[in-house]
Amino acid sequence: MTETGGREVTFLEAVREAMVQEMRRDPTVFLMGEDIGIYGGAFGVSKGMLDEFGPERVRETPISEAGFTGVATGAALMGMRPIVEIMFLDFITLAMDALVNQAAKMRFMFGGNASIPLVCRAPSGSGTGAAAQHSQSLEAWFINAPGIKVVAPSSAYDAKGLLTTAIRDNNPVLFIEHKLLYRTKGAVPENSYTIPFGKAEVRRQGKDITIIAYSIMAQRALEAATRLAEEGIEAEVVDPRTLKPLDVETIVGSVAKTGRALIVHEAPVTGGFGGELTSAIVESHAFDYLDAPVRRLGGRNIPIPYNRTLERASVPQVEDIVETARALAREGK
Amino acid sequence: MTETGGREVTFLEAVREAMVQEMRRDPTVFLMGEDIGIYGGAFGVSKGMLDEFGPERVRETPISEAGFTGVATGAALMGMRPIVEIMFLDFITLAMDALVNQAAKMRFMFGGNASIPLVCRAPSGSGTGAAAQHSQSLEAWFINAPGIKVVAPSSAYDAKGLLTTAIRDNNPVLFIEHKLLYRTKGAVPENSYTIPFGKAEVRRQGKDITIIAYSIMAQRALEAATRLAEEGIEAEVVDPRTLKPLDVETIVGSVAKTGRALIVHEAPVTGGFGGELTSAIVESHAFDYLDAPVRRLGGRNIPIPYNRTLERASVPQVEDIVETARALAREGK
Amino acid sequence: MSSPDVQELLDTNSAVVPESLALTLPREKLEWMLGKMCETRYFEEKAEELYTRGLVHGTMHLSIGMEASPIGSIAALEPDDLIVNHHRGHGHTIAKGADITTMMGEFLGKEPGYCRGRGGSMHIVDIAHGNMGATGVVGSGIPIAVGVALALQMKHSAQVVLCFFGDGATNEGAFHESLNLASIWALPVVFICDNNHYGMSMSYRHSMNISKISVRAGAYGIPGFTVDGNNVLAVYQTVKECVDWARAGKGPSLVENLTYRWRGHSKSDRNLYRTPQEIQEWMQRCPIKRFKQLLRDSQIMSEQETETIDQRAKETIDRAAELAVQMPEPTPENMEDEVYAP
Amino acid sequence: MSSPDVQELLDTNSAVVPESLALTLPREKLEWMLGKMCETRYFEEKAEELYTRGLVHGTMHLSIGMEASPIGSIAALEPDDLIVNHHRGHGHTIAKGADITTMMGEFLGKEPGYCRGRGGSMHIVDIAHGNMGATGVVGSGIPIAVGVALALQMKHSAQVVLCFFGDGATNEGAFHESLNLASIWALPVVFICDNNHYGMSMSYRHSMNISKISVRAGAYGIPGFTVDGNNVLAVYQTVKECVDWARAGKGPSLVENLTYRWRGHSKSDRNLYRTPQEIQEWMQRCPIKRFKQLLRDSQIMSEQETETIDQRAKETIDRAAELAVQMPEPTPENMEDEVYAP
Ligand SMILES: Cc1ncc(C[n+]2csc(CCOP(=O)(O)OP(=O)(O)O)c2C)c(N)n1
Ligand SMILES: Cc1ncc(C[n+]2csc(CCOP(=O)(O)OP(=O)(O)O)c2C)c(N)n1
Ligand SMILES: [Mg+2]
Ligand SMILES: [Mg+2]
Repeated sequence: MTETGGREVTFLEAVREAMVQEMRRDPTVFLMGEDIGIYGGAFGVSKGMLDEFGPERVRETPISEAGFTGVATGAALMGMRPIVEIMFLDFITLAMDALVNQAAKMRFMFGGNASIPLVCRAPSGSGTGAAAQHSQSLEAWFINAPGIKVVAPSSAYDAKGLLTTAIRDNNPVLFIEHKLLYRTKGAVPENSYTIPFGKAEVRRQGKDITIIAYSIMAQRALEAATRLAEEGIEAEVVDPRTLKPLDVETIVGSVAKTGRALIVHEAPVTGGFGGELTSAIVESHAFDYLDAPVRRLGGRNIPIPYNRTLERASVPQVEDIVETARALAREGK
Repeated sequence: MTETGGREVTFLEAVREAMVQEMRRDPTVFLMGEDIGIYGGAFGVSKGMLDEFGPERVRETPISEAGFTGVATGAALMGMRPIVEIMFLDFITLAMDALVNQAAKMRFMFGGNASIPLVCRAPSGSGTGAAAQHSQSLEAWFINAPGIKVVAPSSAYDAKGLLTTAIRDNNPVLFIEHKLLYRTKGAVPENSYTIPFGKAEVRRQGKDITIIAYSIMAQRALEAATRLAEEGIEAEVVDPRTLKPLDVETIVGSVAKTGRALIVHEAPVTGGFGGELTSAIVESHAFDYLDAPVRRLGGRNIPIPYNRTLERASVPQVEDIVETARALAREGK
Repeated sequence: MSSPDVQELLDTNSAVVPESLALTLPREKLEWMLGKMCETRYFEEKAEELYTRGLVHGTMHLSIGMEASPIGSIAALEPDDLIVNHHRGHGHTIAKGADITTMMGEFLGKEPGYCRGRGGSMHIVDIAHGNMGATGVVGSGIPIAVGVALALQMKHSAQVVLCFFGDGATNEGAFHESLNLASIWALPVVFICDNNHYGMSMSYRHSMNISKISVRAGAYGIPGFTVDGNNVLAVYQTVKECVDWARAGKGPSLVENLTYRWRGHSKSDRNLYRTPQEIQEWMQRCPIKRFKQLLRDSQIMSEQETETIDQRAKETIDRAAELAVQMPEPTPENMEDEVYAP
Repeated sequence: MSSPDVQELLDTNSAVVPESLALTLPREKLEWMLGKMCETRYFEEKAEELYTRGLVHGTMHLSIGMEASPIGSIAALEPDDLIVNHHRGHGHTIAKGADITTMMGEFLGKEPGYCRGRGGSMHIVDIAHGNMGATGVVGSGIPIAVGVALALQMKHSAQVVLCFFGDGATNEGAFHESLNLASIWALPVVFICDNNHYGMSMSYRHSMNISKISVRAGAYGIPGFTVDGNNVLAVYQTVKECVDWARAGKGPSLVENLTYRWRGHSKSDRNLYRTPQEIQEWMQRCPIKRFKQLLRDSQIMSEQETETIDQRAKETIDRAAELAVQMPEPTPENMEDEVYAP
């Protein structure tokens, strides 16, 4: 981990910093999306960028997600490095053809005669009272779509380093930013740095159980681990950081050590990324060390409701992680 | 199983028969899609239906997948029962908002004040030399989208019964038809019948290993089981038929009996439905009976290539299933 | 029916519609229009207040200053006609007959609200009154409205559906595909663009290279109109013509109501993309004030009469808010059972 | 630049362009046009033959009868200009300079083919000659072409991109969103609709409620033209004007080339949606025959000269097919390594 000199910034600022530094460094990098200019984007991520880079490179678009994601694909095909902001991950439903059928497939389908260095940034998740169509966690779709990488950072530090890597990557990358992380702070070096894809981070060491969690759930898992420690349960928290490529080795290594695995994500549990993680564990040598079944704690299988209480009850909270982990840690003992 | 009186029809005819019989029975049922009229649809599924039902109920659309899927949603909201044909499942990328953000969520989001009886039929899969954008198996996306059911029949008999059920269901249903199944024949009663959702079919009994496979892979698994039997390995083949709702009980019961589970699907293995099936098994009591890890055999993590040899090598074939099952059956013995 | 040559309606700041139209309409209709506009205004001011008091979890989209567009449009409907609404849809919901307390309850996420607190401000549905619901995905309501119209046509119904959306929504593919489908099938739908000049922050003058959105009708061979959307009678008259056209089986049409939102797009808006002058100018064109003035000028109502309607609207809203605040919250058990219809 | 009032170009079956245009063009250009049209025709006849012989796995979309549209359009480009192609794109690929053997190899799924056998007929790419590839998803190439144009503009390039698609594609949302984006940014792209009168089986007269697709340009404030797409010089002239317009920084435009495909949509087509007479009538308007006739009538070439070009094209194709059939097949090892760029 790079020296930060005690400097703390928010996740949101870290995302912006990665974009700004890459845009200074490489004239082919530019940002495209709705209301990213003077408005600064729906969440303020690009605030101030218009002033520095002008409307050519902080390019506001009409409300046309399919169109501008396709445009970004075409620009990337020409060697530009567009970053596309989809205002809410939910609206990526409008750009699935552009991302999955075009951007992700072009290299292979064209026999290697193309590369598409495209980053698609999108705020995900619930917790802001925006209801069913503005609160989804759709990462699982892209795991099953070869040709696109998927990144879901949980800290400001990772956000900056992984986004820098994403922008320099020569392939389409979906970069998922949980809305509730935007205001969280963390130590972040001012200088530019990269974090390699496919390297999980063990956020906390433990011997009793492995909790695998990404994006905001990595933070909640850490809080849960602190509480569990008070009860004498030492949880190891592994944050894969990039879901594709996935650092199977670190995950499996941890599970082989603890013998127990709890997977946590916000997306509905059924059909979520948890199944892939379960398979990765079960198909590995860690299977022989399992003292209890691999467990998933995911969002409930419902659209996200508007009411605050219902919304909170729809996705894993710290107390849910504590409870599930506790039960799993005791299972079979 | 209903008496068929020896009558055999193709999968394609079975699909058509279900539509025709439901349209005769219920005037609110109608079919909508591209070139479904005089052309009979890209694969000929609706051949002849225009003559019987006229252009109102066999409603041809311009090339506007997002638009007409949204239109179907609105019509369903009004109590109609539209069947939408997406010419290739790959183009459902254009209708993800309509299906996932609108149709699937309306009932919940509107507090129960709506129901959307909509069937979306789509031909899936590779094997026709149509390359990366006309050969996908995208079912996994919809598993993680609460509010929409997913059906993937493997036989003519199931196709007719499940489609009839789908049309009468009061919710959005994605009905996946593998292109290579269209010409396969099977015993199918002439009269209308339904097959309940959420009931797997044990296609072959066996004691050594459970192979879970759906759509075309259920057929290939059966062929593989025949070959395995020649080697003395008795494979039980379970076809879930509906992926959501999923008959966990039958699957888990079989695995608890055989102690070994092989999951086969055509979609790329990473992020496919196999992970969900693995989790369902591992989270159940069958975990305690597992003599070997749960294995997945899926498509390779690549877009489908054009060349015939490459295409064939991209997704599980009978010999791949035989090989993987054989190895798994021996593992840990 | 052909598009009138409307020249910069807004600069004239006057009704293109002869004031005499007011004289031909039943008094109750005019009272209804004024009442619903006032209710909408007060509803939204109350919504803001509740938001500021921390009683609302989530975002909201206010249409203060835009009331003439939804209310003038819906005034042109018969009671059993339908609407499909969008995210900035309080006025539409009210005009279509919503019970204000139930609506306020939904806004507050309460169990007795229109969506049992599951939907919130962006998704209010009121099937009993012909409000077929709203989507928060810009443009996505348009095909749904076309589907509603298709069902009406297939059922040989005489009903018509109004489909509401903003200027920004007309840049979505859904707009294009939907208008095309409605046109080739001659469906009974009127497309109404509440053109408030901006998407979230992008002026429609930058988001498209045409000065009137109504010209887009030409791409589908349907009539298109641009109307002074702050003149409730002008809106009423044009939409009425289009509704009649649709009811007669002649197919869809597109009406662009030029208007303006006084407030920010939503609560996160710092209004940096427009000038205080511009907002001021538009506040001068307040659709409610203008309508009251017209009613007085044409001596249909006295000031006291308009103010009585206004006051009654305020009381309706105040009472609704009081009741709604006390409504019970929903509880999270068994939500899985609500996802699928039996 | 403004849309000419083209009246049912096709009924006249004559060039709107003065034949004298032919006289002003360099002879090599005319030879090139005729040669490329003949190569396209023979390529597709050969493709059909190979298909019938069972050498092709998969589908194919033939443009026999439509050759003037791609070739006339691409004739208007400078060599380093670009194209984005669609599923019915053999003529475009050939006109943009593809090596026919490599192209035939791809059609046959061979390792030395343009996509190493991974893409096939629908996805031929030839970056070296400025063919940026093709998509098989109808309409999806349009935003990609706009992105290519955006890159050109941002790089201050003088290049222009032609974006090809069919009549059916103009009903997709992608068409709408893309033309709007290209227009507001004044990008150097010319949108060219190969209007062959049908999608797969749906006549464009049923898939939209307008008689000319070029009127859709009006929704984006850009020029639109309808051209006799079986007259290679008419196509050339109009597209040239549009290319110049784009190169001058004036932005996009839309050209609709009215033409017709003689063959079915693809191999599964039984041609039930159109009459044999209609097909016959269009075969009378063969763009190659017409161009040969014009060249002879205006005494630019003798019959022997046009037939020499024709014969040379045939030989090129025959030779290419012979070589391509013998090319090695790809092997399936390590395909995973091809998915991501290093
Ligand atoms: C598909 C989609 N893209 C972006 C958004 C975010 N968003 C919500 S409202 C809005 C502006 C919509 O503009 P307009 O259609 O003019 O309606 P208005 O808000 O002005 O009433 C945007 C960009 C969204 N909800 N859906
Ligand atoms: C999005 C999408 N929908 C449907 C199809 C199937 N399809 C392939 S070509 C075609 C017709 C396209 O018509 P048009 O755009 O006029 O081009 P043409 O084939 O006539 O050249 C259709 C429906 C497709 N490939 N992509
Ligand atoms: Mg607006
Ligand atoms: Mg066509």
